[in-house]
Amino acid sequence: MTNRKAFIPLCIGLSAMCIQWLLAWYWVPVDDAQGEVYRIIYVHVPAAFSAFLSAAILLFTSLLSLKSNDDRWLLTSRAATEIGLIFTILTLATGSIWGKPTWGVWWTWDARLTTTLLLALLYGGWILLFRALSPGTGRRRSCAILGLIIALDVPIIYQSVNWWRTLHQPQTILRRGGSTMDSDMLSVLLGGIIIMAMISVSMILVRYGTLGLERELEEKSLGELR
Amino acid sequence: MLDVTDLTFGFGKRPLFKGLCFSVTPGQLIRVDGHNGAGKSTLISIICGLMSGHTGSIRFADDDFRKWTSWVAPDANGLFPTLSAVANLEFWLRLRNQHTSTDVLRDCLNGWGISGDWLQVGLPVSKFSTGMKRRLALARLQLENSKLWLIDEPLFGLDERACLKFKNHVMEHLQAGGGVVVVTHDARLLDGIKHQTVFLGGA
Amino acid sequence: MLDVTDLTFGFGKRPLFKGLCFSVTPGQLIRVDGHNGAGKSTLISIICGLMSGHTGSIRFADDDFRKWTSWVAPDANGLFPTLSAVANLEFWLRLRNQHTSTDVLRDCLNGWGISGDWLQVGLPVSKFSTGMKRRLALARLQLENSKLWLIDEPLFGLDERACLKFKNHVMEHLQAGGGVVVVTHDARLLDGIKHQTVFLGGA
Amino acid sequence: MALNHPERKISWFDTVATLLRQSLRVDLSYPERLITPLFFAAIVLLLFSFAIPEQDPSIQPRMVIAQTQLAIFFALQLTFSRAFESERSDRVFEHLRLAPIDASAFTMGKILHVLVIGSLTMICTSVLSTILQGQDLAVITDPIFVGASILALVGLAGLGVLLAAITLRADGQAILFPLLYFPLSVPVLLSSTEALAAWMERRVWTDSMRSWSTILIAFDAIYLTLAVLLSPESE
Amino acid sequence: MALNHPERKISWFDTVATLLRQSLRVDLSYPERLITPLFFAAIVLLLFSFAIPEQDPSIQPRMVIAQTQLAIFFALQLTFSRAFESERSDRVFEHLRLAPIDASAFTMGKILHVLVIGSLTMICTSVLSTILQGQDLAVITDPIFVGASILALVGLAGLGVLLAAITLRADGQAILFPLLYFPLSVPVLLSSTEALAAWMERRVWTDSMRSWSTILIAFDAIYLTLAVLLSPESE
Ligand code: HEM
Ligand SMILES: Nc1ncnc2c1ncn2[C@@H]1O[C@H](COP(=O)(O)OP(=O)(O)OP(=O)(O)O)[C@@H](O)[C@H]1O
Ligand SMILES: Nc1ncnc2c1ncn2[C@@H]1O[C@H](COP(=O)(O)OP(=O)(O)OP(=O)(O)O)[C@@H](O)[C@H]1O
Ligand SMILES: [Mg+2]
Ligand SMILES: [Mg+2]
Repeated sequence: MTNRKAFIPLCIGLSAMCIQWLLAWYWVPVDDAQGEVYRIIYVHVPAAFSAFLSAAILLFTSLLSLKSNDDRWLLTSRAATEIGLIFTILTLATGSIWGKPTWGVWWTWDARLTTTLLLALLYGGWILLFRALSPGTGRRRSCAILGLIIALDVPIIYQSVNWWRTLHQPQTILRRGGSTMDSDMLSVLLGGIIIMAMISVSMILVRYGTLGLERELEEKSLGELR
Repeated sequence: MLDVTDLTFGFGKRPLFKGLCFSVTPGQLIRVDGHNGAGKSTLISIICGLMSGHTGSIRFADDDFRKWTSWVAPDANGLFPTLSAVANLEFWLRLRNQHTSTDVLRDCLNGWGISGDWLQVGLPVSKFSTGMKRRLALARLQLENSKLWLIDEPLFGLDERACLKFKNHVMEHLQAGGGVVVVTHDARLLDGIKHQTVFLGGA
Repeated sequence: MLDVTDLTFGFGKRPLFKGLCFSVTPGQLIRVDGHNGAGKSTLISIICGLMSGHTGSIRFADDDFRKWTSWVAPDANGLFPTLSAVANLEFWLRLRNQHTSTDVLRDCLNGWGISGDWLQVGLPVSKFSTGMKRRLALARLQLENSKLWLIDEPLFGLDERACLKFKNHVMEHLQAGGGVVVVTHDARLLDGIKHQTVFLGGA
Repeated sequence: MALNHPERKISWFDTVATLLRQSLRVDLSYPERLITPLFFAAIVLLLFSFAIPEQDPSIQPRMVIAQTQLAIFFALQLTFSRAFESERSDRVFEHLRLAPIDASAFTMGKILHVLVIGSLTMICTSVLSTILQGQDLAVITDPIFVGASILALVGLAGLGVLLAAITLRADGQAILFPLLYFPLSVPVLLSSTEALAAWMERRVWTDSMRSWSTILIAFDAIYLTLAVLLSPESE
Repeated sequence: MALNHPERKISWFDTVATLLRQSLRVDLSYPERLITPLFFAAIVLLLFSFAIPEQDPSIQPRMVIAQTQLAIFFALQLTFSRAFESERSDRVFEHLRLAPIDASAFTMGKILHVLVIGSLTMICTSVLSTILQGQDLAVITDPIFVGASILALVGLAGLGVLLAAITLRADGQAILFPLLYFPLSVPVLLSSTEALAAWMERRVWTDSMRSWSTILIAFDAIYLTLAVLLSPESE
């Protein structure tokens, strides 16, 4: 069950990311309002989108594992959740680092920050639930239901910023009537998003492979004892 | 009533049982035997559908097996601890569309030695002794009167008299064409009852 | 070792037992018998001091009876469910100032059929089968090696082999001058062991 | 012996009714269970009054609502996390799964049960809270307040039952339940609070109220539907 | 066979150490148990941020302290209510009562256990709370804050163990516990909050601070002594 193939896009993704970071650091212009610190956006926003992407994958795999009879999709869900948690934490961390100079605080109860924190808590909760249940249909079903709910929570993250008073940047990339960003910045950012998405998907695949391996190893060691 | 074919299950890779085949026909008693930890309780849970992850097939004679199957396990009397014996029985019987009158219930409980105090004071089941709880669970089994019994260590905690009484019930049940799958380490129950044994633990 | 004189106890007004007298001397086994709900487990709890409200006296030979008494009851294996078998045994032995080496523990557990998976993978006790848990509790009883055993339905869930093994341990214990108070409905245990019976339930 | 099993199954509604009756019977056999959430709410309020400093009079009414809502929420959490307590003992839940009843009926019975005891908790806590904070009872009889509270309760109940069922056989259910329950209840709480806040400010039916109530109702629907559709069936 | 029982009893300190080690071992065998109170605290803070309206800047620092304290309190409650979980399963507690150990050693072991996991919870919660409220970490390294927190923790731990031991064998311990715990914890919470508030206002050692801290220490002493004295001995 080794997933060697998934390492190829992962390596490509990682090298592309290096190039993107070089571009982000040396090529794109400085922001007028914020200065150099704004460059963290090239990590922050791609990480945020990857975190969402995991949720989308979670939605998909949850629906499939509700239907299926084996743990394959469940393990994919688990991989997606773990990678999603990593990227959510990365978003939170980069956001906080950015928040300190711009807003003067590490944290504030802004809608999008809050919902991102919630996403992290929910990913964590999903993993805890997975670990607390014993294998079988029950676990498959319970985890799938929770995965569905979590995935439903994500659109709110995206929308709530429009509804709720906020400190956070309004949506600038995806909005009706075109983007408000400088085109160089935008292209590097969009590139970063795509690259990060690729990385996260290949990470999920790799992780899926190791989860399968882990299970096999566990079973082998049990088998040898007899 | 029940056909089990080629059933295999294990935690991890090591199988607890492998390619198990047996079937229960009306009037037949199957004893599941094996040492402690052989997987007997697990087998019963899998048959009931309380656990999954097996390969092989489990087929019941009729569509919704739950309508005509009863289950008892050593740590699963299925009693609401704060309610009285009668309240417990009434609830489970009503769920099976059985409207047994309170008098019948009392008679049955009397037969099981649950009378006097326990009924009149409405003592909550949590204050029953180990054996009384098990007696109550068996009274429920008797009243539910299902075709197929899946019973895991039914004799746990029962005294001599209750054991005999239950044995009689099993025999009546078999005579009336019922089926039984029983796990027990206690040979007393099966003395003089024709049965087939499914042995686990060799796998 | 233990003198019980004129012991009376009841929930509410109806006494479960009245004026009970018996004593345990070295090498003696006392069987407490009676129908379900007669008060056998209650009697054991009262002797241990886990319950109070009795009249009459319970005298132990020596000051702190807990140093040389062990107790087991059907719903009380005293196991920490998330820990492994060895971790459980180690804890209880250390509390009694017994520094048993892990090898000895493993040997003892092997003797009880708890080996392979259960030990090495460190399977938490909560995943043991009913009988394995009870075996572990009895392994502890054996290792604690106390003078007096107060055991309530020790055979619950054990298979034939484990029953025999335990019976041997009881005989060895008696031969070495230990005392036993046992509650059991299972005559297998006492076959061929000289014992006295205290009968409850006539009151 | 009824070997040709005459209809051994009762109708969906009968099942729901039987289960609801049994749950309430268990509650009544152990009334502490109903009283504790209230007690808990009282102490949460007390703590607030100690810990939170004097407020500007202008935000006082909002503060009252906020504290009431928090107290209700904590009390409800206590109520819900216990919703499956009797089913967990002695493996009653497994027996229920092996009884010839529909899983959705079971869930519905449980939701209704939770709604009944939840409303009790909610009403008592609100009254308690307004009294303890020296407010007029009129605050909590405002129809919009009542409406928002009921909608919130329905969403929370659906979620509570869903999660209680999911975590039923998890190790450490007591821990997992609040862990999942709190974050997932945020949309419900947020929308009901915001809808209410919008109302308190202007006392007219504004756009923002409309959108928050839509979200609230949407979440009610989502949680209820998921709870009923994905009831824990036989594996 | 050791019928003439060589010393089958270990010293008081060994007993305490053994019990503490075992409790921590159980915690580690299920580490989620240690993490959840933190999650819980984060969510309590989040709820506060939703429910409680914008504050006047002048009372902002007091509000931060208040919310931190409440979050700690809820998290601790969760920690404590689980402290006796392992003893309740499989009647381990009865086995402990029948082991040749002193009841006071048992209580002390449990208090230490609760203090260890309680301090962990408290430290993490405070850090989390200050960060989440956008405050400087200096707030919580103030020696007076630390002192008041430790004193409060000791009082709460003593009380928690006392009550848990008392209610351990009652049916429905989960419910009885908060029923008694919350009211009885009020003096400790109140005095620590007030002492701290007095400090925050003036930053000098005032009379009111002195009297509140005296009360705090008195309650600590009472609860600790009671816990050790009223240890659940054989009946
Ligand atoms: C811990 C703090 C923060 C968190 C959790 C956070 C979270 C997020 C998330 C989830 C997104 C993606 C959602 C979306 O694009 O609508 C995002 C985008 C963004 N964030 Fe943050 N953020 C934080 C702090 C900041 C700070 C301090 C700034 C700058 C002042 C910032 C600027 C942006 C920008 C410019 C975007 C792209 C928005 C767009 O184009 O849609 N964020 N953030
Ligand atoms: N708290 C209580 N209040 C009233 N009656 C009680 C209480 N606890 C137990 N009883 C009753 O006391 C009697 C004795 O119970 P006990 O558990 O000692 O029986 P036992 O002899 O061990 O029975 P078994 O063989 O079933 O184990 C039972 O009839 C029980 O219903
Ligand atoms: N979740 C689990 N993970 C790994 N092993 C498990 C798990 N649950 C049970 N087991 C193991 O499966 C085996 C079968 O358990 P089961 O309860 O079916 O035994 P049993 O035959 O009923 O024994 P007994 O006679 O003691 O009741 C045991 O060895 C047990 O340790
Ligand atoms: Mg078994
Ligand atoms: Mg008994």
